[in-house]
Amino acid sequence: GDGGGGGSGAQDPIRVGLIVSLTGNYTPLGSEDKKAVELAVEQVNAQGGLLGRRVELITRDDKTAPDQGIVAYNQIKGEIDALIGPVFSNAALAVEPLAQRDRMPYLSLAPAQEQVEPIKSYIFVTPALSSMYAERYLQYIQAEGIRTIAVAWDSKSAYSVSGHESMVELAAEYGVTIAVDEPYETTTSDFSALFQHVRDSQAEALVFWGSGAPGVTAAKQYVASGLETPLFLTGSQASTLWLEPMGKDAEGMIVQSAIGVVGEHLPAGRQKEVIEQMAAPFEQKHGYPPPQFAQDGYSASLLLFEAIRKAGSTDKTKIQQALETMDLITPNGRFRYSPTDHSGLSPEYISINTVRNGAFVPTEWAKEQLAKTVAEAG
Amino acid sequence: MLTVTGVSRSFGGVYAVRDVSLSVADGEVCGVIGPNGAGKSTLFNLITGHLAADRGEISFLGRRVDRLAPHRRARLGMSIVFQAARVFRGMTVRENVMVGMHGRTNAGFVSAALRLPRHRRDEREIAAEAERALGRVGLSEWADRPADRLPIGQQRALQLARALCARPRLLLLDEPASGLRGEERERLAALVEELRAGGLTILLIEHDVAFVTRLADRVVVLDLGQVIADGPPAEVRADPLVLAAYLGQAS
Amino acid sequence: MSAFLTYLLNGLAVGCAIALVASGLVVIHRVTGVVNFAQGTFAVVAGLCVSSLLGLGIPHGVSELAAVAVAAFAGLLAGVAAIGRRDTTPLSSLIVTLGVGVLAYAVEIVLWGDQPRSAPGLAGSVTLAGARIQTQHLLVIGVTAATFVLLALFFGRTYLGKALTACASNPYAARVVGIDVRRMGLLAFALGGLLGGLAGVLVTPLRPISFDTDVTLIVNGFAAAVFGALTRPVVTLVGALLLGVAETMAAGYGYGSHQLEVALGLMIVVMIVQASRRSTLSQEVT
Amino acid sequence: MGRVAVPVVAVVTLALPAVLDDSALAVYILLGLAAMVTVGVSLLMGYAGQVSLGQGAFYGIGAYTAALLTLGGVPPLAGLVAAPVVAAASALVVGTPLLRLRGHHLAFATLAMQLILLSVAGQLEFTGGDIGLQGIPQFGVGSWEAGGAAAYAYLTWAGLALVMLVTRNVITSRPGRALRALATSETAAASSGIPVGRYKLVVFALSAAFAGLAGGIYCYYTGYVAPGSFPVLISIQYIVMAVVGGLGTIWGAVVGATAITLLVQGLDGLATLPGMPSYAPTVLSYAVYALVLIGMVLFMPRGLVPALSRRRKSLSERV
Amino acid sequence: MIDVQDLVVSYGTATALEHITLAVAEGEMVALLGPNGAGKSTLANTLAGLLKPASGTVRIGGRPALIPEGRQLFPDLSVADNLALGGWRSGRRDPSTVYDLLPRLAELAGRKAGVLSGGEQQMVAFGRAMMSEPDALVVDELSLGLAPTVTADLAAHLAGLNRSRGLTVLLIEQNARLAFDLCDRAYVLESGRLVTEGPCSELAGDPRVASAYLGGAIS
Ligand SMILES: Nc1ncnc2c1ncn2[C@@H]1O[C@H](COP(=O)(O)OP(=O)(O)OP(=O)(O)O)[C@@H](O)[C@H]1O
Ligand SMILES: Nc1ncnc2c1ncn2[C@@H]1O[C@H](COP(=O)(O)OP(=O)(O)OP(=O)(O)O)[C@@H](O)[C@H]1O
Ligand SMILES: [Mg+2]
Ligand SMILES: [Mg+2]
Repeated sequence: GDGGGGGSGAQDPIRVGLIVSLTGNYTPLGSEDKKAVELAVEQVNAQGGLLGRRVELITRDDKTAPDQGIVAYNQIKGEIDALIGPVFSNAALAVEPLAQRDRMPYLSLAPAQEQVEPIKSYIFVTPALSSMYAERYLQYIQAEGIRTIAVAWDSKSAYSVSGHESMVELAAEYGVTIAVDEPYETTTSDFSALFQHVRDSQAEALVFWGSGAPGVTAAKQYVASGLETPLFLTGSQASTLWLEPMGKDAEGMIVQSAIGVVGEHLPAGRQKEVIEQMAAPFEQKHGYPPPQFAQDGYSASLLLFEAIRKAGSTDKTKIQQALETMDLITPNGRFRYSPTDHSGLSPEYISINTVRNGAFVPTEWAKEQLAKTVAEAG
Repeated sequence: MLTVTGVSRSFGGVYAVRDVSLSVADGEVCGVIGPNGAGKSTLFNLITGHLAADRGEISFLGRRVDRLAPHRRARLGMSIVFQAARVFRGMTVRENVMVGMHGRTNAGFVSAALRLPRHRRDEREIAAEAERALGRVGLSEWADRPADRLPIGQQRALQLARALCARPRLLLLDEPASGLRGEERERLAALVEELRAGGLTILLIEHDVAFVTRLADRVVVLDLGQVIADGPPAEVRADPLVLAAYLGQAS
Repeated sequence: MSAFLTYLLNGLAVGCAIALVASGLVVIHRVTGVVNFAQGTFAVVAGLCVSSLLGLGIPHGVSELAAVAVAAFAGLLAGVAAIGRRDTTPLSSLIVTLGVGVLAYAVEIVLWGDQPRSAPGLAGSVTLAGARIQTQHLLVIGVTAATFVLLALFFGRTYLGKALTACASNPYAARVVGIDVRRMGLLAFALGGLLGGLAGVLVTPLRPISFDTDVTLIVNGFAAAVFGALTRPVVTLVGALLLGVAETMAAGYGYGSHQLEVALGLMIVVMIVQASRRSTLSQEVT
Repeated sequence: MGRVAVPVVAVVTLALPAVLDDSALAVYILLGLAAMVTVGVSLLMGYAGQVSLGQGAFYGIGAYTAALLTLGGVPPLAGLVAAPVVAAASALVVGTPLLRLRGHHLAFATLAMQLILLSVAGQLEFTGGDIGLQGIPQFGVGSWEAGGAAAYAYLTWAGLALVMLVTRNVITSRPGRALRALATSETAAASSGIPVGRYKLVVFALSAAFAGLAGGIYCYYTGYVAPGSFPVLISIQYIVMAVVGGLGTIWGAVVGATAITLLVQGLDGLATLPGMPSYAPTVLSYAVYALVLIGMVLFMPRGLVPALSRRRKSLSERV
Repeated sequence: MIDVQDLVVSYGTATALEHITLAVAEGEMVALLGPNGAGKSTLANTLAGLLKPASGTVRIGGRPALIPEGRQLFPDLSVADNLALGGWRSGRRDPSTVYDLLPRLAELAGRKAGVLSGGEQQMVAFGRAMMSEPDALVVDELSLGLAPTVTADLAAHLAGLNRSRGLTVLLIEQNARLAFDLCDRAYVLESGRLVTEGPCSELAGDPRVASAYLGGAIS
């Protein structure tokens, strides 16, 4: 607004929109995001707000449905200065063109590749994209000396479809052969066929792409099947959502995660501080450590606040410009957005963990790598 | 008008109708009687196409019809009044009767949706015909009531009106008088006589032997799915086979 | 060959789990004429209960029984809502059961949170003629077989079973002979809850359960139950096994991403073939 | 509805887009679209007695048709016209085998059909897979382009008016009586000369066309179409709307869609107000919704419209 | 045995029965006549406890049973099961005496009731009512769809039970002659009101009653 309202404007709060799934299938994800964003807002207000103004959150439920995401966006777009967006990829993708059209700075909580391919100037992504998880695993697999793998992927989940695609694309680069390449469906309740195929193959590891129920179902049945090929799970399993129902069965499995999940295993430094800054109060408030989704929400908040600070105003174009030159360490790692990179993260911020005593512990390889990454970032 | 030749139908190995042949002449009223479960209603369903025959031929107006779907046979001029009342729930008596005209009109979805002149013409014709049919069976006063709440007697009258609305060449009545009291029964009998006088061919199932005797030119007796007698009412009533199988001493 | 046997055995186990969910649908529909969309909910409630109870250190057996009892009670409550009032048509009752399912979401989230839960079951797997199958799967198959034998005997042979069937077959006539249709309906809902609970308790160790798992459970269960015309336990079992085996075979022979299409498509085809062999007239008898 | 009510409703409908703000308009549009599909559901279920748990599929087919054509360079108006046509044509194709089934079998088969279609749409290249189609151009005719939400509101409600008019014309005529007849007894209907199979197919296609039209408008309004936009739950929601409003009345579909949409949106707004506890969405969106739904169905088993009009009648009788 | 005082029954706003008072003594056989739509079935349903009176009282001593209008069987159950369920109140499960009376049903025992012919269904409905060993029987149409011989047999059976066990019967019957032959007394119902009552012999002589219920088609 270049108009007259300057006088009272200083008193007005900064309004941040948050659209996440609070009902429907993605409730467990969306509700964690909401808690984290609320925590970030609380913290920033406790420090006197932004630009001397209080930050106010306007939350809407997308009900895990794209059209409801649109309804929610249309309801709040007139009031808000920036948007932190849906965790459900389809809802995020539905809102995205509208946000771009309205020149609304928009930080998405969904990992879908399509949001940044091609790049839209106002759309930024916070979680690591599945291609990064794929690449990181290939690095690890190469380091472990594994040459043949099996890959299973949920043909109905955008996250796992694109993760699988990247893996197929990059495998040769890392000298890896994919011996079993097997799609399944989100509703699949029995994986004996998959395990049978792996058993009959040369694969030295099984990489399992999927989120939600199949992640648990498959891992549990894997244990019961007595298959000896190690099971590699991706970032979607790096939370209590997966750990809790798995219980003891999870011990020893390999699971990827964002760096924030293994904060306590990092060497002291800026990255560890940022993680602690969220993890401690979160755990105190809710009684459990922040899961991956909470990290995403918190990271998005930090990025947005920093952009507003740098822009020195709530002018949307200025926020967008500030985001495009962003370099900030968040619980998800160091974001370096640029006009050609709206995802900002790199695979180096992904950890490869084993489950030990019901917690994610970075493998030796990962510990080494992460220490290097963190040191480079300063 | 109607020729049935060697028609059979069994249910799970039990014959309901077995090798039945009969023919009905134009303008004739043919009674069909027989014990319970003799296959009378099944025979009607075979003629109208609601059941498929296992064997045999059915011709109507000189045309083989036994492969035709029921609605096609209806359009050729067969109307049936079922034994069990089958009224259309949620519709008024008048609307029920109007449905009877379906086969004789053509305005379809498009002309209805766009209210084309053809639709209006058809609607007018249907309404008039329904009104006439209602009057004939004495249901005019009931016309705007919901059909499913009618007492049994009126439901039977309604079915008859619906059948008449189609201006059939052949009318099949399955126990039309059941549930009717003296006066109403009398009205029905008069109506059937009037229809016969108008040249309509009628097949009539009825357990009230007096009723059949009065109305029918000819009576066919079924037992265990087979024709055991066929002839003028008086003759059939005296047939010892019929007496044994159906009428007993009582009559 | 052993791969084939593996798929077959596991398919049967998957089918059995589906059959258990479907059995509750059948029982309730057979007695009340209501399609109970809250059937998956009973399984979820039992699953969540059993995970909590085991978590509290209550021994196996007791925990499972208690969870099934809770589900039966939930069934009774759903029944009170769905058929408690006179003049509720089966369609209205169906909508009420949808409502009950949604209401249960709120209750479950308040009590258990929105995160999926699991429970330990029988560990390990067994090799039969070269085919591997989880021990828990064997348990599912065993319980399902017993349940269906009992159900078939109950409805087919016992007087009470026939009286229950009579209620939906012709509620008016049931009242004519003196059967308390409402009470029978509530009994059916409780029994449906119990069967749903049984499914939940058996399935929870195999796959995580969260408040909204009921949707997946009910879709498969509904498919199998409809296959059995929502009234015939044995045909339902056949339908469920067909569904389960079709799914694992599809996955086993390279159609993993088309499991759903293959299984549902097969069900539709079989139903259409069945339907074309029935005449309209006999379906409409008054 | 009486002679007074219709003009009043018409005036209010026309006036609303002009006075509502964007956020209310979004609800107003989605409500109109839902009503459009629900009228079809009501026609199919309330009049012809055929249950479809897959109406969302035709909504989706309409949306994809319009989206694909427009993205392919066809003018939006042609896309919008094609949406109901293609939806109806698909209904004819799917309906030919499926409509041999009755009652619950048909309900299941239509539900399965939707699941299968969604799954296929999620895997095909040209439909954009699970991600769907994005950047669909705005609706427009010639050089005019629908800029704001108000234009879509008018488009939606004009479509709804058309759908209601067609439905009314159909049900109060010869084919309409035939449909209502075959709903109770196919045997008796056939014996009155009604080609039962063909009529079921036509009404199935007609209701699919309504859903397809709504889908077409939806795709231009949101600019985005994906399998996730048409979950099976949406089909069940249409049935709920039809039943809550009152099956077998055209107005029931509209009133039911309105009641459910407003209830859902109202509770959502309430649950996400700042200061609400974190369990508010669950409790308000699930519990209150469920209780209101159960209450409405139990105490007005024949639906809102019949219940209200009966009350009005008994009031006027007393006067 | 059956005692109805000032009974009013309505469907929604429409009143079907207005201030009916009637009584059937134990061991009596009484006919209920009236044109179509008079309210006979409504009265029968109310006596069986299936409709709630708007006002007035209905008292029945002993176990009542109803043969309802339109047969109302359990179409999906077998004939044998239909009969067995008739014994829900009495606890009787063995239908063999019904088979003795209606041998046709023994042949059909395994058949689903829904596929039977009309007359066969009527036999099942009769048999089912017998299974409850009633003290008072309300029959809403006895002869509906039955062949003459069967009707005669059933009428004789009712008379027999009446004589041997003192069975009380309220008979609604299209064939007024049959009703008059079987019953001692009759009530005449028209448009929801009782218009006449009296011994059958007297009513048969009443020219109005005779023309309405006895005359006509039956030559
Ligand atoms: N769909 C069916 N399945 C099995 N049996 C059937 C079916 N329809 C009829 N039947 C049997 O076929 C026989 C003939 O039945 P139908 O209805 O034709 O008799 P009917 O002569 O009309 O008897 P009524 O005078 O009692 O009406 C009966 O024994 C009946 O039980
Ligand atoms: N369910 C109902 N709802 C509304 N009105 C009804 C209902 N059932 C019957 N009626 C009305 O009540 C009146 C009495 O009907 P009832 O069936 O008792 O007559 P009835 O004497 O048995 O006739 P019939 O000799 O034809 O069997 C009729 O006017 C009828 O329309
Ligand atoms: Mg018959
Ligand atoms: Mg009656």
